[in-house]
Amino acid sequence: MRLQQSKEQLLDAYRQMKTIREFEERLHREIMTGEIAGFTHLYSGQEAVAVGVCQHLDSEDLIVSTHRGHGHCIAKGCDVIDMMAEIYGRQTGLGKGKGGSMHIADFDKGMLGANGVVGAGGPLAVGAALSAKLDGRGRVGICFAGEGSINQGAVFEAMNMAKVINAPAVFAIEINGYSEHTGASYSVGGIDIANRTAGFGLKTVETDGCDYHAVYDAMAELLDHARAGNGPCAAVFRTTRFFGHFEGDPQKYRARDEVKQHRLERDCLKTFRARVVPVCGISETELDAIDADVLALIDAAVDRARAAPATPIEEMEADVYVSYQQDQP
Amino acid sequence: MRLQQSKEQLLDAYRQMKTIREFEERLHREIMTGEIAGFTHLYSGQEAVAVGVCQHLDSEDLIVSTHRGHGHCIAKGCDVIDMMAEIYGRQTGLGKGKGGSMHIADFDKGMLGANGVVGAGGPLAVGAALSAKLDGRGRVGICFAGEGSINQGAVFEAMNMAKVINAPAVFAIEINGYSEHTGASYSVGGIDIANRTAGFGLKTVETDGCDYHAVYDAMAELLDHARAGNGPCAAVFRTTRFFGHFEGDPQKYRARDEVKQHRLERDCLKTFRARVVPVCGISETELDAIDADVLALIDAAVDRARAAPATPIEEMEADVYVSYQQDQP
Amino acid sequence: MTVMTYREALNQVLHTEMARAPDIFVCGEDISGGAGGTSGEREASGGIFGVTAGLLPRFGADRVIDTPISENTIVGMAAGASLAGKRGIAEIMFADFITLALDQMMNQAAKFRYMSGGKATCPLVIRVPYGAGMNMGAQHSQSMYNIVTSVPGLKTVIPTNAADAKGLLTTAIRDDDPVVFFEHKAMYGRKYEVPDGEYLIPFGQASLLCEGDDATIIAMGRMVLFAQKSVAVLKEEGIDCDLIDLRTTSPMDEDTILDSVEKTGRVIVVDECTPRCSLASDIAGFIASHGFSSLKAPVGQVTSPHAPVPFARELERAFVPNPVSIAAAVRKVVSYQ
Amino acid sequence: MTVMTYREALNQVLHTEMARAPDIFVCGEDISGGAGGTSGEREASGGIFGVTAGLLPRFGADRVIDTPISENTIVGMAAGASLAGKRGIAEIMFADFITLALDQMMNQAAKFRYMSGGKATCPLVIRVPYGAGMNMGAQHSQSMYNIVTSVPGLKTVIPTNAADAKGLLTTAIRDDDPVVFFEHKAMYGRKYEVPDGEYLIPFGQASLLCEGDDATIIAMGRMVLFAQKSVAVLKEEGIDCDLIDLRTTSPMDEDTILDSVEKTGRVIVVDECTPRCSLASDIAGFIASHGFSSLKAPVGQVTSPHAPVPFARELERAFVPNPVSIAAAVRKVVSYQ
Ligand SMILES: Cc1ncc(C[n+]2csc(CCOP(=O)(O)OP(=O)(O)O)c2C)c(N)n1
Ligand SMILES: Cc1ncc(C[n+]2csc(CCOP(=O)(O)OP(=O)(O)O)c2C)c(N)n1
Ligand SMILES: [Mg+2]
Ligand SMILES: [Mg+2]
Repeated sequence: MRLQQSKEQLLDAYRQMKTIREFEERLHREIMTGEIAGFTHLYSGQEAVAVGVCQHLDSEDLIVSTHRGHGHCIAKGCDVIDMMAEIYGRQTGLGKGKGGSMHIADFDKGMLGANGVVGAGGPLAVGAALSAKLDGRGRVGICFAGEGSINQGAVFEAMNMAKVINAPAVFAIEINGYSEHTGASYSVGGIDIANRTAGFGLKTVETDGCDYHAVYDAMAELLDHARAGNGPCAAVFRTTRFFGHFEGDPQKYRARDEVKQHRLERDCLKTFRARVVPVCGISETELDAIDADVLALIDAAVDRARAAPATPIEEMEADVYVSYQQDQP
Repeated sequence: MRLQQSKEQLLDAYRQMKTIREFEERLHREIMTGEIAGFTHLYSGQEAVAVGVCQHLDSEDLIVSTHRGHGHCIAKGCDVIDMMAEIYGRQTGLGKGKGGSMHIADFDKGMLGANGVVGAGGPLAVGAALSAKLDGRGRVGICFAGEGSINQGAVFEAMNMAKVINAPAVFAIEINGYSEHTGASYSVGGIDIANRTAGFGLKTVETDGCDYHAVYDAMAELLDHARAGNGPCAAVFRTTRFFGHFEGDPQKYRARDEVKQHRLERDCLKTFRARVVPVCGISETELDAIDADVLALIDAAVDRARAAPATPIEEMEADVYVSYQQDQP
Repeated sequence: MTVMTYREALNQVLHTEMARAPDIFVCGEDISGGAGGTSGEREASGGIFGVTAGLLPRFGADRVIDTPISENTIVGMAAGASLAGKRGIAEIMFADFITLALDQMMNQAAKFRYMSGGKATCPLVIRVPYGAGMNMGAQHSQSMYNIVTSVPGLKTVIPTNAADAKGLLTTAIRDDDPVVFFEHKAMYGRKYEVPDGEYLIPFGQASLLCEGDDATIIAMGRMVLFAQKSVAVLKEEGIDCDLIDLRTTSPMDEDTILDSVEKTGRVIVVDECTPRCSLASDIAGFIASHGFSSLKAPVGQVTSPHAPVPFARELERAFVPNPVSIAAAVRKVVSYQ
Repeated sequence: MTVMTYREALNQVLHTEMARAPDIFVCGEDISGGAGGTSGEREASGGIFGVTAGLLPRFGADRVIDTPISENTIVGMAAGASLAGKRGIAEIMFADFITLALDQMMNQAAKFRYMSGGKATCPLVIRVPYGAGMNMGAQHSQSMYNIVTSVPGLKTVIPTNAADAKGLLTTAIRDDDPVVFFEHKAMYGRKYEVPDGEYLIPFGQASLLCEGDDATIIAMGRMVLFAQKSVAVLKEEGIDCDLIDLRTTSPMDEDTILDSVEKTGRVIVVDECTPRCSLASDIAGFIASHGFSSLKAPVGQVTSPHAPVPFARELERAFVPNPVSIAAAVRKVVSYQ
């Protein structure tokens, strides 16, 4: 079954995926200049997951992300300029440069945060789903999770908890083949992840995470289930990572041509183009125009980030608490 | 299939189960006198599990227990006199009274300890199994676990870890119907526990935990598998708890006659008697004689515990480290 | 004023606040009890210490959530919901088990606001019964508030009587930051006069329980009760003490401490934690750095020893600071020349 | 003597000790890397910081165990095996993640011996890369050793150069108690002279890195390197300092501290932790209680502020104590009248 989507929606999905791709490809180059500090984990290759999931959501729906969070942010509507500033550690960044790449959040957009602790998003997403449930307006909480995190106690507990309290939580699991330098087949004991999520009583589907339409359709089914109050679900997406685990990773664990081949055969942008042109009334030209827009946007984001001021040292100790002094209540 | 056991073995199994039963029934009465301090969780009703499992083990095999550990201790060969002294908090106790009921251990017997933290035994048991694996002598590590602990991240992680490292670990899960005041059906999201353990890739059997023979047979199969290096297993035992969660629990969550009925219909000692007399060449008289022995032993244990000295205050700070001063290496 | 137990005071606040604000929920193991049981009694325990009694029938299972045994997720779920517009009150059955939930407390809840440059709010309360004295052994008796106090982004509250329990829990629930609320297990049954009606105690305001010029005793939690006994004994000997009940250790009322030290010049800190990186050493260190010019004697630290909590009655009694050991420490400091 | 990096010194000890004692195993995430990868290269990383490089090909996958991402179970498994006759060396990739493993560290490994009345031994080492300075943000930069130091039953080791790394890690592995071994991430690449052959440094013995009569600086971990820089600057100003590198914070070398304080009367403690219940406050408190009679000035505490570690370069640099802030604190204490 392929769900019908409007031309506008398809163009929007393409724009999002392309934005993520160019954001990450540009970061990959910029990081080599040494201007960007810290640890950065790029999402290139996995765009169809973030976008296929988030196309179903509005800003009232809540997502919880991972250390590899840029794609989820963009797909959920975070401002690319503000994101880039955060990654550059500037005052204009989403977290005033206090968070950085691994901790980007935008509460107005229902993006509760990337997370440096693998698996920690599981319980948080159940909390988000609980909040949605208590409000009774059909909102959901989405937990993005890498397959490596499906070994972390917190994630198992979260799945169980979501089932026990019947929360509208959806675990969107991205199998990109690796957790850091270890292959997926090793770390989960050779066990099928969909089997496990089903073992926790979650309604589960598994599909190709490099295919936007497959992701979109799978999520449609699960979100219907969750929004209707029928309990938590899991979607297992097989995808691929075009860069190393973090920038600087020599990737010795990967076959020499793996990425090259995946870029050829499993590039979600190419697949998307091939599928929508021309059957959906979309032309290559229209998509090329989006590409140009996106490139200009990313250029602007980098320029703005570079030009933005650092957060003043005086603010280093601010923002720890809402209030901490004796004059509270 | 019913495995053949010698008369001696059956009599020994009966003695163990009876010892556990009388130990606990007596504690139940003694605790009301106020002489025993702290938190005590009794194992009455579950004897067939501890004994059916441990009949397959020798002191080289390792077990890790729970907060409800007396039965596991006795079945693994811990001295009843020393155990009672520990529960009374005396110097002659297995832990000099420093541990207490929830922390009894006897390393010479391969009993690595009861545990006050629900689920913490999971990782420890995998460690014990790893130690056995490294020695390569076919030993195993057993993790006793209540069904309530099968919600704890540590236990999920432990199952997965055991599978990944192919450790000879066996998870012996006792479904006694409750975790504290909450019924089993609620806390695991309505999901079958055997389904879950299988979802982690563990070879799993499920059987009646009130039937010594069923437990014994199930474990035989799993231990063959684990000892041969074929990886971790799980046994799921349906059993019952004759007392409250801890001593003092008013048990308002339980149907009025539940325990009474279980004592009538699901008493493993009665079932055992009915099965072995006279088909196994065992007479009621022989079993009665064991009963008398056991009662005398428990009397002695209580008398000795009462008479034993307290650990001197001067030793309060001893036993924290093997060595802590500057004069070490 | 109404006389009630520490437990009742806490329970009353939960009732009042949940009735007032529909965005509050509570969650924890057996906080109502009875789910899935065979008696059909859905509120079979009201929390193992009874603090959450009566909430389920009144507010329903959506807002009074019995959970599986999953400490990390209990806190994480409450934190996530609190980040998303609710106000979660999580119970961890024994303080010792925050070891299982520390990632969600320390790396998540405590840091959301900072990492988002001040945009997140996470109005979360984590209630934790703590402390020794009931022979529960090494894994059910620890104090743990030193660890929580050390964490920037968390607030740490330790009420020592039913009135403070009421005033501080109300403040904690209405506070917009994550608060960890320590309740000493041995205090639940103690009775006190409690102010009627709405009653809030600000954080960071110690209470000066009695005044004297000879020495300053600083304490928190159950240690305040023991210090009060020592103070009475010492008074008969002619030694008059300021007794400061910190009430919250983060924020900490530094002014009250320094004012008293300035007056007496002699200080004893009493803390149920084990000694290293304890509240006792924290406060002694604070005074060494900020009250040095007033000090006339070494700062006395009365803590538990550097050991796990022993099970046996005699040992546990000797383990925890007590009125006798506190009084002895005061005498020593007072007689220092 | 051979010149090598801090990382190489640690790696060498692991090789030497594993070759010596077949009961040793190591476990952790990606400690060899490459398992299940497509290149077939089974040792693809040798640990994210390279400390465990070369162990897998030499000692095999039974003893060099790449694990799933399960911190609590990594520590618990190592603890269980160590209780059962082995000697486990577990790696937690970042100190911040001991929050996930604290139950196994604090409630299990630390307490086995005591709870069994002295019968258990658990010769476990937990290696934890720690500290700020690499712009890794709030969840990958904490120091955490104050929490570990507070736990009775654990030992806490923080080497500050490659020679100490060698001597202390060897001692840690041969020690029969659970040891938590803190390695500052920013120090791995630094080179030092390292003694050849077997080399052990006893726990609880600080090293007095330089001597002076004007003030005592007490530091641990990377802060020692910064303090050394301050000392050089101060020397030119005519201020001579004792610099004490504690090396282990549990056990702690109290004698060396008190001897120095007796000599100088003026003390600064430098600690990368945030201030509350930190090592700085612990040591300041210790001196206030046990070295008071020697003290001529308030004890200076130089720590990170009470805030999470910020990401941005400028902010992080200002967050961590540095040679300038240390020197300023020393001057203040020295000029106190
Ligand atoms: C609790 C914790 N342990 C370890 C790490 C280090 N680490 C960061 S990402 C990662 C691998 C995660 O793999 P996966 O979940 O598959 O996500 P992916 O990186 O593939 O997106 C690890 C081990 C961490 N950040 N947090
Ligand atoms: C980590 C932790 N959380 C909570 C508790 C309190 N507690 C003690 S026993 C128990 C229930 C355990 O249930 P189950 O595993 O089924 O064992 P049973 O008591 O039935 O033998 C709970 C919640 C604990 N001891 N440890
Ligand atoms: Mg992955
Ligand atoms: Mg049970």
